[in-house]
Amino acid sequence: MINLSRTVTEGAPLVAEIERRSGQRVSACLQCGRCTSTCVAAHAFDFPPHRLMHMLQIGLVQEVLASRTAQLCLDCMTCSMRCPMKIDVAGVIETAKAVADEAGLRDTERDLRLFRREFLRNVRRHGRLHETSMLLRYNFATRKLTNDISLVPLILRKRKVHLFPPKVKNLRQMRRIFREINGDARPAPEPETGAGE
Amino acid sequence: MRIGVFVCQCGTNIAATVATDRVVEAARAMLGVIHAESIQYTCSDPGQRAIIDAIQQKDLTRVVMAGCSPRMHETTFRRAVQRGGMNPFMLEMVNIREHCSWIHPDIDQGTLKAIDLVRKGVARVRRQAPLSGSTVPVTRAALVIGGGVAGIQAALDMADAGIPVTLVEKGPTIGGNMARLDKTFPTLDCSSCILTPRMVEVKNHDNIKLIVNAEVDQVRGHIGSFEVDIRRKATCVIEQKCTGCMICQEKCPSRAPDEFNAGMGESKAISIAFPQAVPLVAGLRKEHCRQFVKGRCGVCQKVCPADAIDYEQEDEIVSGAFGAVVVATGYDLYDWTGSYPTYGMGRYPDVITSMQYERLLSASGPTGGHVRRPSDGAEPQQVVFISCIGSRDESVGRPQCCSVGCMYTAKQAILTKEHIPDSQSYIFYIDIRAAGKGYDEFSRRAQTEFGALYIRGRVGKIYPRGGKLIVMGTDTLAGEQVEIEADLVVLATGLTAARGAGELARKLNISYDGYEFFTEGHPKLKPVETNTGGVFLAGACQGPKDIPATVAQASAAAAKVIGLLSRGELETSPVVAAVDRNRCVGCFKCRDVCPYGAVEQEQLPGGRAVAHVIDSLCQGCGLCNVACPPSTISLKGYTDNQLIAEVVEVLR
Amino acid sequence: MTTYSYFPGCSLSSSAIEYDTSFRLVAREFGIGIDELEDWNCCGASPAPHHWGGALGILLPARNLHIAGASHPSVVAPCAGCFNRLKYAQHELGRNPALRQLTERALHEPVRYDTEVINAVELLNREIAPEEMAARAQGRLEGISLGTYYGCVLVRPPEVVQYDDPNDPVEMEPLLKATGAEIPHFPFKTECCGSYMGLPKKEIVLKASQRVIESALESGIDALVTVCPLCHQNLDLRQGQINAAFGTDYHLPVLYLTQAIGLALGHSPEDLGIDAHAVDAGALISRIRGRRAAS
Amino acid sequence: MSKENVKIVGFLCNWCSYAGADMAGTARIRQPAQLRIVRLPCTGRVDPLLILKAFQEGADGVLVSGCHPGDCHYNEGNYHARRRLEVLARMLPALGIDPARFHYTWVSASEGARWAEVVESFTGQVKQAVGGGSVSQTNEVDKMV
Ligand SMILES: Cc1cc2nc3c(=O)[nH]c(=O)nc-3n(C[C@H](O)[C@H](O)[C@H](O)COP(=O)(O)OP(=O)(O)OC[C@H]3O[C@@H](n4cnc5c(N)ncnc54)[C@H](O)[C@@H]3O)c2cc1C
Ligand SMILES: Cc1cc2nc3c(=O)[nH]c(=O)nc-3n(C[C@H](O)[C@H](O)[C@H](O)COP(=O)(O)OP(=O)(O)OC[C@H]3O[C@@H](n4cnc5c(N)ncnc54)[C@H](O)[C@@H]3O)c2cc1C
Ligand code: SF4
Ligand code: SF4
Ligand code: SF4
Ligand code: SF4
Ligand code: SF4
Ligand code: SF4
Ligand code: SF4
Ligand code: SF4
Repeated sequence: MINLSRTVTEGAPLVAEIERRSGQRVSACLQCGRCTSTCVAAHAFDFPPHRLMHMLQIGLVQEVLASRTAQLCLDCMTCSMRCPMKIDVAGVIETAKAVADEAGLRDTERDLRLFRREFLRNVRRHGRLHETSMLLRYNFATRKLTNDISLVPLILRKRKVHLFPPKVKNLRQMRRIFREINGDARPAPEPETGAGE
Repeated sequence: MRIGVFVCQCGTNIAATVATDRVVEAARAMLGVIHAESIQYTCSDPGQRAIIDAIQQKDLTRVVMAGCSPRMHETTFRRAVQRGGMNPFMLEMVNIREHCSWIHPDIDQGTLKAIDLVRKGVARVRRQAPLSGSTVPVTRAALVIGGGVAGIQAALDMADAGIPVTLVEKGPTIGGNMARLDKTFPTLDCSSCILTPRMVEVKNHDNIKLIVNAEVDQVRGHIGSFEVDIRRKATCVIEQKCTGCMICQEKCPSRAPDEFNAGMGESKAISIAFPQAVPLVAGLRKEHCRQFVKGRCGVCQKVCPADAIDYEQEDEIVSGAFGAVVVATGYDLYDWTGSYPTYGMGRYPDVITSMQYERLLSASGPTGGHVRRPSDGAEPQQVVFISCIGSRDESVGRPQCCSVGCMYTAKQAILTKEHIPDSQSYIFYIDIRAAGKGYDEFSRRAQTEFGALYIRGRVGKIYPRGGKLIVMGTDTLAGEQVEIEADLVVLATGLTAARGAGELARKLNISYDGYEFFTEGHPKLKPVETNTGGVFLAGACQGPKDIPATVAQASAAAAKVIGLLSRGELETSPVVAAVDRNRCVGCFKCRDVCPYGAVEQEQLPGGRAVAHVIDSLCQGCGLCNVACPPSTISLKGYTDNQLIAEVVEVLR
Repeated sequence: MTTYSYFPGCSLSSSAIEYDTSFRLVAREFGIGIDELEDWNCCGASPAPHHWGGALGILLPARNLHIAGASHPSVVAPCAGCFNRLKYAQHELGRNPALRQLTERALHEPVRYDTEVINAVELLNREIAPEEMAARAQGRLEGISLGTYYGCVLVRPPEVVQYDDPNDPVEMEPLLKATGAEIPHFPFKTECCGSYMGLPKKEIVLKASQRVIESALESGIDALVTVCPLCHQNLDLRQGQINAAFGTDYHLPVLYLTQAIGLALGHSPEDLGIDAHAVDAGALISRIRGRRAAS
Repeated sequence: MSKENVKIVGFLCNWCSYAGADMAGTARIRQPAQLRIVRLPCTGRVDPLLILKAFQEGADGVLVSGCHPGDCHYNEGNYHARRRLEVLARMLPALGIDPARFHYTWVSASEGARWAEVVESFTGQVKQAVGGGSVSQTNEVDKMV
């Protein structure tokens, strides 16, 4: 049983944070479920998008941050385009992702985490993505050596790879980009409303 | 000058954020104020009594009442001071509620502002002169615009009370949308069975003049005496001659869309909307007729036994004088095809609107009452209903509830089961809105007795697959995505104001909301009035509503008109412009700007021409006052002196 | 001749090399100047925006914008994903001074971010008049039904990319219609293909892409047309996986827009890299050739 | 820099904007408290001289609001107003009045929320304008009124 008087109060600050950063109001959601109806990934989620919205409404924000949904959402924005309340559902989920990241809450979907890690490592190392080496490293990391291996001969046969990874010349600048962001692992700077040009 | 100031507390509505005692204290120090007090509920009987007592005991000559908006209670207090023996216009209302206590939570700020506003009111009332209006005769005749069930009901009620009524209908027949319905919730009686007798009554009533195929062209005048030009559009059929035999329709070679059947099926270029139409007269649509498009045909003229066809017929203007107008223009269905790409935007023939489905259910419809889906004429087994299309949907800019969709969808699900016993209906809904008497019971019966499956969720997409329509939705209660292989999808399309409602509103000078539904005088207390005296509202033109509510409002509007026209004459507003003849230089700039033609030229005995205001025409806008170079024409109650005094006082 | 900066992105230099080939070929055919960006880097595509609160997803494309700022007034990014990321960076840099500062700390100079960013469809529509296309295509694609598949990132979010109708995009149609091809109504043209989940969460991609293909076939479509290498990968490269997972037997060719146009201009599938696709387009090609031979 | 205790006079037509302000009140939408509203039948009754008078008397800002074009209760009153106020707005700099201190707009009876936004933003604008030190030189105005 959920003790609502507790969850609502305790969840409020984080929900407010998610609302502020995403610019959306979760209370506007009328639970029509249209977001879920349009979502291509919902079958892989633990909570479909409309449930996630409701969980925020009742303060179950920790559960949202730790959810598979917050990790697997593709940010395809189909839901946002169709929401009858014009809520940017994808934006809410994106923000939840970011908040979860900062709180170090994002390791339940291990494969996804490894995929991201390998992808970004690859980009950091070369400045560009070298898909084959990334696939191999990813498979090694996930210990699923055969994952998509069937595609490799296909890719090779179709002359779609460079044997030597392409590289950016100004790699120092690339490193600085990663360092700037990693260095102070703080959240993305917020847009200062009104402070455009 | 003996001014009394009354500061209303409105319970805590004002007192919570305005220190009324401090306002009273400040008022006592204002010039001319000899009495000030604070009252808990001034509009209540004891509250009004207190004002009257003070007037009489202290011999007040002017009153300032600080409380709610004058738009709320100005009339109440004008009457009160009149009962106290004062001229009603020697009252000034100061708005310290809507414009102060309710919007400023800080009591100091609120109190300071309230004092400023009272000072402004006192200064203004000091410069106020007693005003009285003149009287104008009332034309004892009413105009009803729109011949749906609302217009029919209002026309009959007024005609029964002995008032001559003119009913103007845009289409070729009266009956409106109700004439299209099959059966009606919550009792399932047949729509035409209850409506057509009333339509015939209209036709036969001695006090009703019915003009179809007509619209209001121009409106002049004001409450008590409107002059209206009505344009009757040419239909190429002489109404008096046509017997309604329908031979022309049968023989006409030109096909045309069937508007009565909501675009399902076909009609002819010359046709009668449906067999029970009133009046039962054919009409020709030139845009579909060969005679007009290709320049030759003439079949109908040849076959008509009554010699009723006249291709040369022209639009005709019928003018009339009326004391009051009832607007009953109803609604059109929201056009979903422009805004729901995910539902195919009208590309899939088996995704239809609720009104089209009414026609499929109706025995007088294009399929003779057999439910057949449009694509292949097959009888559907799996029928999906989707609520709230073009309603409660900000993404298409329409947040409001259609207020009838839930109910008619329940009805249509019941009728589906009656028509096709082995069918299964699914209703995707967000909430079931069934608030009327017997309504919830009705929609429950759709579930318990007729097996309709209610699925709480909104559909994301509809697309064709192998002769079926795949409806992708969510069952939010199960928390799962769901999919239905449907044979027919019916969209509970919302209601929009009738096409052209905004234009009509501008002609009548009444207001309308962002969706072109007309605005009532007050949402609770003046539900059938408009802001323009003498113009009343009935039915769905004021906002989506069902038949019982429509009929109730129509009778209420009729009662208002009957009350108004029972008076021989009306008192006009005394807030009109007046000219100081001695100072008028005769430039007539005032006449140039007056929107109502209320300024005329007056020849003084010495031969000098000056301006003169016709009180009964002047509406009190004050345009002339600003236009006049020597400020000679002045709007009573809003004189330059008064306005300057207000400005000076609030800036002190 | 207008010249554009060209941002190929990682995909067009590896797995989608045939998009690059065909893009350059079409540009050459119509005299569109293409000037590859000097020392560009990965736009961060899918995972970066979802990392560290999204800042990396701005900084990576920001570097490319910055580089582009030094050359031509417009930069074209044929990959829908890259286009989206560049637009995003532009949008965010424009309204967020703090992000601008962060970027400048990494770049060591004031960032240039106002270069116009356009996608492949936009470029072609701008540079090729439908009449010219029709004249050159001589109806080669007549009788072929093409499914315009836009996916999500090309048109969403609308306030950022500001391109076409996000729910019912149509911009690919004029040129394709001018080739003689038919563009039937395709209900899944903006449904997501499953995006970058191919490796980490394959089931999402297979299901999503299966529905796209199914609906395309239902709509009588002979080949899908896309401008997104990721969509292409999911729909073409993984079509075999889809067939295995769902027991289907789909053989639906998926072409890059520039390949479809190349075919219409009479180029061989080999020149256009169509032979590099997983799904064999042989049948489609012979139909196109058959028509030519017959007439 | 901005000045806090400004004084603003609002001229509102009875039918649309005054009713809109009522609606904002009924909806309890909080608003800055510096505005004092003068009710008129129509913005067409707003004499530009009255506005100058307000500035001369020390108003920091003047706001005029009426029915949307086309919706005037008197059909065309707001068109007359628009013409006159346009001319006035263009004259203000010559009179030494920062045009930011004057604003005219349209708010309908149903736009309570919008009314509150108008008050909020105009109050801010006026605070900014008079806070910036450009306090009016009313001499020119004195000559006119
Ligand atoms: C699918 C559907 C099913 C429904 N089922 C039910 C039901 O079962 N029970 C129930 O209680 N309610 C039902 N309703 C609601 C019902 O239709 C309305 O309550 C009712 O028709 C409103 O009547 P009205 O006279 O106000 O408007 P209308 O019926 O729309 O009549 C308005 C008339 O005014 C005319 N007009 C419009 N503009 C002008 C103009 N400018 N000049 C002159 N004439 C003009 C129109 O031509 C029309 O004849 C249903 C509605 C829908 C959409
Ligand atoms: C908690 C609550 C909150 C509400 N809030 C709202 C709201 O915010 N907005 C809104 O629009 N509506 C609201 N309503 C509904 C609103 O109260 C009713 O619509 C309205 O009061 C109905 O008015 P009435 O005159 O029909 O009946 P009543 O107010 O019940 O008046 C009937 C009168 O008749 C008298 N009476 C009864 N029997 C006899 C008899 N035999 N002989 C003589 N006199 C008799 C009674 O004493 C009474 O004075 C609310 C209702 C409730 C219960
Ligand atoms: S579509 Fe919008 S309103 Fe509906 S459940 Fe999803 S977020 Fe809520
Ligand atoms: S953005 Fe995420 S939640 Fe929304 S439809 Fe796409 S995958 Fe589903
Ligand atoms: S007069 Fe107005 S303010 Fe006073 S009690 Fe009545 S409603 Fe409230
Ligand atoms: S116009 Fe003539 S033919 Fe047609 S219905 Fe009337 S009388 Fe009959
Ligand atoms: S003229 Fe001919 S086409 Fe026209 S309405 Fe008459 S019969 Fe029909
Ligand atoms: S009445 Fe029902 S169908 Fe219509 S908008 Fe309201 S909830 Fe939706
Ligand atoms: S504008 Fe003034 S001076 Fe001129 S005619 Fe009218 S009242 Fe007389
Ligand atoms: S107040 Fe208005 S209606 Fe009356 S005379 Fe002057 S301009 Fe005409």
